[in-house]
Amino acid sequence: MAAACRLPEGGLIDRSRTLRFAFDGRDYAGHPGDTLASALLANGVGLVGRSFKYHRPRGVLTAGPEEPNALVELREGARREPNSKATGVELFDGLTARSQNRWPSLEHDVGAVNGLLSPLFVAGFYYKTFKWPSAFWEKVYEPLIRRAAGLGRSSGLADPDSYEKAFAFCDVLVIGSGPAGLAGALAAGRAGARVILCEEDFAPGGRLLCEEDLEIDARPALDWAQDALRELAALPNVTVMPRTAVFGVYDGGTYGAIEKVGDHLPEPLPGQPRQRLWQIVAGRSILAAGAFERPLVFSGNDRPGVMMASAVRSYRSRFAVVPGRRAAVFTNNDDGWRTAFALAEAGATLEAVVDTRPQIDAAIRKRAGFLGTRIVTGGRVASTSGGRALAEIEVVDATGHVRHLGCDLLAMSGGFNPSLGLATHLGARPRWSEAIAAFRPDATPPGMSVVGAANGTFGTGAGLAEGFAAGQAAAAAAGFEAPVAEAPRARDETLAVSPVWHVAGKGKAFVDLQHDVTAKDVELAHREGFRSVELLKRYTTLGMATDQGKLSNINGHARMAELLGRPVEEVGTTVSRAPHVPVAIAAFAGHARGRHFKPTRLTAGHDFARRNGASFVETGQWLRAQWFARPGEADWLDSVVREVNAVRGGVGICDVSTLGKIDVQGADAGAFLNRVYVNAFAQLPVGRARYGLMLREDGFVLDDGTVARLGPEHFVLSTTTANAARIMKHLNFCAQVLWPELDVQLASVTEAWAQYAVAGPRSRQLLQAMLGQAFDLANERFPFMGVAEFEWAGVPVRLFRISFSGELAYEIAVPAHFGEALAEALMAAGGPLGATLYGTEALGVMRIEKGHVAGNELSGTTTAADLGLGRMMSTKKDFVGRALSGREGLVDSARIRFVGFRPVDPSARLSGGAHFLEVGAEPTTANDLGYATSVAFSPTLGHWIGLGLLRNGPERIGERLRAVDLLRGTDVEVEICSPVFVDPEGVRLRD
Amino acid sequence: MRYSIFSLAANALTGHRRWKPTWRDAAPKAGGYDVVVIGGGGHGLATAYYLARNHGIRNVAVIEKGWIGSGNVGRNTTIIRSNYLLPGNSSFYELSMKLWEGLEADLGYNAMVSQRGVLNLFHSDAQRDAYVRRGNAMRLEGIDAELLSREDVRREMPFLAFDDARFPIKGGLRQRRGGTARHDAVAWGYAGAASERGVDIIQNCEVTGFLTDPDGRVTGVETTRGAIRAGKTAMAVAGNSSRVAALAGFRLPIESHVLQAFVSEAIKPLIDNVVTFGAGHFYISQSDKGGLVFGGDIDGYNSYAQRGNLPTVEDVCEGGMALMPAIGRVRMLRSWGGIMDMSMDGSPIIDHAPVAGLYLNAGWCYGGFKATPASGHCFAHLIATDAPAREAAAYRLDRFERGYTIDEKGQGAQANLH
Amino acid sequence: MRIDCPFCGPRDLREFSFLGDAEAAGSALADATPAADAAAPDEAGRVYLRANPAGRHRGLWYHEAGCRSWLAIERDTRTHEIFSVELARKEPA
Amino acid sequence: MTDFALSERPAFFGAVLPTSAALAASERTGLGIATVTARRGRAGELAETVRAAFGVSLPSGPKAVRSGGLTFVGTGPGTWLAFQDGGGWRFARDLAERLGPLASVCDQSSGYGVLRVAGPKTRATLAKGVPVDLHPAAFRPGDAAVTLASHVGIVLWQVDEEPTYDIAVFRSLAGSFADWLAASAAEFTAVPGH
Ligand SMILES: Cc1cc2nc3c(=O)[nH]c(=O)nc-3n(C[C@H](O)[C@H](O)[C@H](O)COP(=O)(O)OP(=O)(O)OC[C@H]3O[C@@H](n4cnc5c(N)ncnc54)[C@H](O)[C@@H]3O)c2cc1C
Ligand SMILES: NC(=O)c1ccc[n+]([C@@H]2O[C@H](COP(=O)([O-])OP(=O)(O)OC[C@H]3O[C@@H](n4cnc5c(N)ncnc54)[C@H](O)[C@@H]3O)[C@@H](O)[C@H]2O)c1
Ligand SMILES: Cc1cc2nc3c(=O)[nH]c(=O)nc-3n(C[C@H](O)[C@H](O)[C@H](O)COP(=O)(O)O)c2cc1C
Ligand SMILES: [Zn+2]
Repeated sequence: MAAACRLPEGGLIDRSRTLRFAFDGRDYAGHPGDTLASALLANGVGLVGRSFKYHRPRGVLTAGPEEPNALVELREGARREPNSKATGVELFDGLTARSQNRWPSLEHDVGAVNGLLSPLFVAGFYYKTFKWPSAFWEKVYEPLIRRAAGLGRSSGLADPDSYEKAFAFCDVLVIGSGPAGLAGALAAGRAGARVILCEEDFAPGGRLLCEEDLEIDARPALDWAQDALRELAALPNVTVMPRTAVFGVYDGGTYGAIEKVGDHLPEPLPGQPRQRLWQIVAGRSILAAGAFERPLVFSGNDRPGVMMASAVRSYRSRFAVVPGRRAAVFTNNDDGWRTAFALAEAGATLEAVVDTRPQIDAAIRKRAGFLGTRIVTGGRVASTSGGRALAEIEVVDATGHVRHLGCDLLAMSGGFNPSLGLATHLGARPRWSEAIAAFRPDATPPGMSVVGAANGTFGTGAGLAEGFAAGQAAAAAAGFEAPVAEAPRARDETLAVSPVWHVAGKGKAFVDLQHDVTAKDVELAHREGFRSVELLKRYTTLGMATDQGKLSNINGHARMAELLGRPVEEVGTTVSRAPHVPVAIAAFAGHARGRHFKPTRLTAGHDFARRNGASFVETGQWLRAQWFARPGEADWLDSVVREVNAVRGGVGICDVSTLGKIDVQGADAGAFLNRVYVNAFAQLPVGRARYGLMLREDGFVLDDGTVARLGPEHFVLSTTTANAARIMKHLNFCAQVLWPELDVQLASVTEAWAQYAVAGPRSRQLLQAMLGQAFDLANERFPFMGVAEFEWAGVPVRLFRISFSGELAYEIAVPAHFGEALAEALMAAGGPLGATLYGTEALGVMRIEKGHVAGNELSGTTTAADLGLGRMMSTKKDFVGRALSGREGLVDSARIRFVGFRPVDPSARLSGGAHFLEVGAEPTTANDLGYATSVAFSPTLGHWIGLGLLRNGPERIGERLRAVDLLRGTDVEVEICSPVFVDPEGVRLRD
Repeated sequence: MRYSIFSLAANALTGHRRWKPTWRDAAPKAGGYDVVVIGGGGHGLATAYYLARNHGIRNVAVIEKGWIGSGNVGRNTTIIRSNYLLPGNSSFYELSMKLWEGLEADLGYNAMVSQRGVLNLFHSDAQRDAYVRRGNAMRLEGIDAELLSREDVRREMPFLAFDDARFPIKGGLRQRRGGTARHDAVAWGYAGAASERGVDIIQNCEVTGFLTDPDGRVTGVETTRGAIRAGKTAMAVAGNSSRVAALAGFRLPIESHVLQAFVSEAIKPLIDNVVTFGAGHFYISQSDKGGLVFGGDIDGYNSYAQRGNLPTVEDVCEGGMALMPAIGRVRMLRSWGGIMDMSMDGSPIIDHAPVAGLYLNAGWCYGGFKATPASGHCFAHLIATDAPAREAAAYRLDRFERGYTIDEKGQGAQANLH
Repeated sequence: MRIDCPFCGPRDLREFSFLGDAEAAGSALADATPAADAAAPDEAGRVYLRANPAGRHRGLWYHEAGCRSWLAIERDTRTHEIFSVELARKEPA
Repeated sequence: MTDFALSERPAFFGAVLPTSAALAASERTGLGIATVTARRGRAGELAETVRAAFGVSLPSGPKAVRSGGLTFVGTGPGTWLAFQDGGGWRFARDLAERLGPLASVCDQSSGYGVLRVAGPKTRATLAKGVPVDLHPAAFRPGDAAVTLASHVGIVLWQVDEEPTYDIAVFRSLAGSFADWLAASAAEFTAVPGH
């Protein structure tokens, strides 16, 4: 049935090229310029989908993004896109599509049995039943409901295409390129303003592409549109963006838009994203998004073959398709008649024009007289019949006389709803207009004007004038004086709509076609008290389908108003929300997915570590070397044990560059540090470092680190890796907001320095060998907590004698560009000493052996006293957090406090996150004494050790408790001990 | 109760013309009430229900400024769970879980409680330790918790990003009894059951002030529909807590923040549990209708507008694509926002207000939907007996001043970090 | 949202982070040696009881991905309209 | 004294940078970079001294001013990033000496990698992650911004009308920035005909 419904000529399609496509496994042909819907209709395919609940057969209803019925699974494999609107899919060669929500086939869908059960499946039926037996809900009923619902299938595979984001700025954003939008863009563009014109469709022009009877400035409207587009293209200050839908309005003149860059191609071109998410910042905007035609609610209004009247014109004029041979029109306004005339001109047999209005305009009547068709005024279409395709309509005239007319196309028009969703995204509510029987925008987002059909101005001439004026005003607001010029002229079509919210008749009259919400469901909701339109929506799902009620809402809301006996104005309409058109989730992510989800920070020695066999671990955004596996090592624990032993017995080297480093200078730098740390720094001698602890304002520990004094007015402090940005922010707050009177300057120098820990009894030997005469490391010259700056090997060096491992240790820093070379130099100097690289895992083991607190203990809920650091809190000065650290709850003796523990059976393994219980106590919350924060196998001691927070912890040292991990099923008897397992006197690090 | 498959079938035969309103739409009674509950959200309605059911207090009104369920109960991502860490929380949320488990039978209304399991993923060893600690705390409280390995997770959800991930999945903590419930139906079910027991549900009635006696004791409310006297007045207004408290002349340790949520177009079943990403702000489940319901972090600035901005939308979807690249071509259908009562320690308050005669239920952050039954239960207990329910005993207002904050996340006194 | 940073000019929301009410965020650090036990009585109130009005509100923001200035921004919490943006740093005379 | 010098490895070493006619990026190596922050109450004297010593007026806003091989970029109130061609790490030390008690100076010669980016598609590429209006009507040579590129913090300033931009990126993030830049430019560099 090739091109069954395609007219022999006309339309905005390129007949010189043929595009092949497949629907439900059958091959068809279409042309460039077609949508999937127009190509299907051209091929005489009327049945394209099944509805959500009753699985009713459905065809193409509209020609635009409001389509509720013709939803397909587009493409195959990982590129499958469920719920694609055939009316919005631009045809390409090789396109494949499949109908959805049916089984086993579109023609024979078992789910249609739901339609038979529909007396039970009314709105909200599931709330009233399926309660018994209770286990049945999850096991039986819910899975059934879920499978029956749901429309199309996602591929379940990772999306193979790429996506981008982009930012754009303009003086004037014009949304929509119909006559009103084009006029707005021309006026603003000619004045010199920076204009962006976004058009959702692949072809700009709006309704002008679809109406053959329009003239603008005394020319065919399409010619005018093409000239306008040419002029806009030539203006350097104007950007026309086709295939770009504005989907959201956000604060401060920010708009979201989605550009379909490669969707009209079988696959995006190399380097091209599939879609691009635009954030557009506009001084002003002009909403010229047109209007959506409203269905009439009558029995059988969902049957394939029933279409929106203006869509029938679109197919005819733009796509040269007349989707029926014997047609009828059902309308309550003048616009429906334009479809009648267009159908007649296209050669279709017009069986009847049924107008609900008793009276129609004389000019129309006169012109209709020439059609020679049946004209029924004050009448209605009471029902349709015909199974999977329209065959007959039942027409009732003003006298109640019933007639059955055979036809395969019924064009219906219930009036027009301005597409004003975007005007309400910031909370403005639309206002009901009796004149057009629809909501019009009232207040709008700051800077937005609404023009043309979107503003309820349905006449082309008036829309052009509105658009033009808005364009000039918007340009003027941006400081561009528009040249004096007249708006383009056109005549205004009439509408004269007389609303009908529900046409009496037997059988299902659909309000929301996709969700199968019927007029009866609205009545039921009313009866059961779901009377606010928002409750109506939630109870019946009216307007919650993929079209978001663009066609259905007003019909449902107005019907509710009728039932309530109140004006529509009072009853109102539901809130519309972004995205105005559905947007692929991947588009919002853009580049930031997979490996690129978050940036990766690499230290200067990253490649060096990799070359040396490092495995890496994520620490915030950093990658850190976790351990360095060597051939023959069975698992990571082998490597870590070797690394720890190497440090404790010789010397190890570890990249510690990721710790935050903040440079603090100024006459008041010392005073400043005194206020942000619990302990004192003002008197710290130059050339010395000190461990410091910061509290939050609420008295809990914020972070720890070392502070080194490099000069009288110069300190550098370190933060934990994870907290670096937070501490910088906190210190900036202190400096700028709390104490602006202090002379203190802060700079993050984390990135500037590569820093390596050199730890172990041979660390001094190694460094001395490497540094030679550049620096003397003798203990008395450079003692524990010493700090020095000097130059060596052509670079400045910062040397700190600090130790996390508890061994004699140093940290050496050079400008990061030299970091890799430093690592190599360290290894070279350390070679003869057996120097070993170690990673964060060994570092962690050694800090546990040494009882140093780290991230697991600095959990944001511990106080200095909890961690055994209470004595650091100075009583000689005030500091951030001091006041609230004294609250009852923070000094309560029942708090859990820092201890060490070890298994009584040395072969037993400990488990992080285990809780402490008394021996013999029931595992209950009441008996919970605390938990293990950090555990490790200690190569130094030859058994597992742990750190924990325990109620009355320090007082329990020597007691035996159990560390119970109910998740892993372990229960280990442990002895509570000091958290310092190795060298508690601290002899090693001072040697 | 009155709803069953039989009543449904019988009504089907008569064209569903005999159904009565699910709840009575009442007007304020001139004589006033024993208890006026401000806020027709889940918590307010549940409170009224349990006042009537558990304490025999039936002369109760619930006052709602819009339509019932128009607040957060009608806009949350429906997750219910009791996988809390701290003792003050876990007993309370577990009470809630138990009430959920019996809710349908209790109310005679199918709120579609679906215990499909909640899975929290972790991505580092430290996170695993933290989840093990939490799971053990749950088990000590008698709450179910399981530790899943990376391979366990892969077996169940092969479409998560296991390869080329920025933060590889290392495993997860699962609560099988957690899941979802049909949010709106929770409000309707409580409303219906409360109304049936005599509670007046008054919609389109906004509290604009408080009536007080000369001692300053609250004796009722001033509303857009006139003054309403009350023996006791209780507020359960979630995101509007600070505003209503201001009417009574006090401040709360609460900031209002907008949280956005998202739903995709309906698709056939893909995700059969609730999953949260441990290395980004993203959580997701699939509604019975087929929509992927997901969310992430709050926008981060205080707000009373029920909408947010693009950066957060992007952040959430980035999390989604990092975890679940299979949803890339599924389209976001709708986004919305709710105003949350973010407390300064992330935990709620159920206590006497600083003003006599007024009772306070607030500070639910983004986690109060799951609390609905227990919140109503415990708040009703407090109102009826003037003593805190055992499970909610930690939710005192003076804990901030006294230093007994219940800070699950360890973020301290900054509302938008909880 | 767009925030007109006094230093950087109008910038996107994504560059900023919010701290809280501007009045409440201060620090009552004692200049002299504090009595070790005396928690300032209103300190908990200052830290926890933040102004949270529906309407005009002055909040503290940080231009984190920009000039790193702390800003005091007056904004309507119902509409997100911004009335003023200034550096939070007050240079003492 | 040791007689060898450590070898230097710049931030973008090994990164794959776009080098097409549409957009080309290359690293400016060997720069001396320093943060300069005015001491409290000394901003005026600082500006005087800088003018006298280097012949430039310190910008008070987000601008880049240049004199010979030296560029000062305003990055915040009272704060600048200074760049000196070929200055290396010694630049900050010398600058600190010149400015004495008027400013706090920190060496950042290794803290950033600086790319020079130019070509007709530069603006279109940067727009894919930089939320600042770079249109010639809004951003001109000498204008600067501390901002983002996707999720990476950058300091960006326009060098000439071509347009050429210099972009400073924290060293550890150079690889991620290069990934983003390459991905964003791919449309212009990978598609034949562009
Ligand atoms: C997007 C989002 C996702 C969430 N996801 C989850 C989740 O997955 N799981 C979870 O457990 N929680 C979640 N939450 C939180 C949860 O929804 C809330 O904590 C909970 O619903 C709050 O209690 P409520 O139901 O009583 O509140 P609401 O429903 O907000 O009830 C308060 C009511 O008070 C009314 N009111 C306010 N002021 C007045 C006045 N002056 N006079 C009269 N009436 C007034 C309001 O109109 C409102 O109806 C989420 C919240 C949001 C916004
Ligand atoms: N006689 C009537 O009653 C009647 C009724 C309705 C419309 N019309 C006719 O329709 C025309 C209306 O002109 P108009 O310019 O107001 O509208 P239009 O329908 O001609 O153009 C609107 C354009 O906006 C685009 N658009 C919509 N939403 C968008 C979004 N979010 N992002 C990007 N693009 C978007 C559409 O794709 C369309 O091209 C007139 O010719 C008018 O006569 C007549
Ligand atoms: C769990 C859940 C599922 C939802 N599913 C849908 C849906 O399928 N379709 C829809 O249009 N909206 C859906 N919504 C969103 C509502 O339409 C609505 O946006 C939300 O309740 C907030 O109300 P508001 O947008 O009117 O302010 C859902 C909301 C929730 C909480
Ligand atoms: Zn700034």
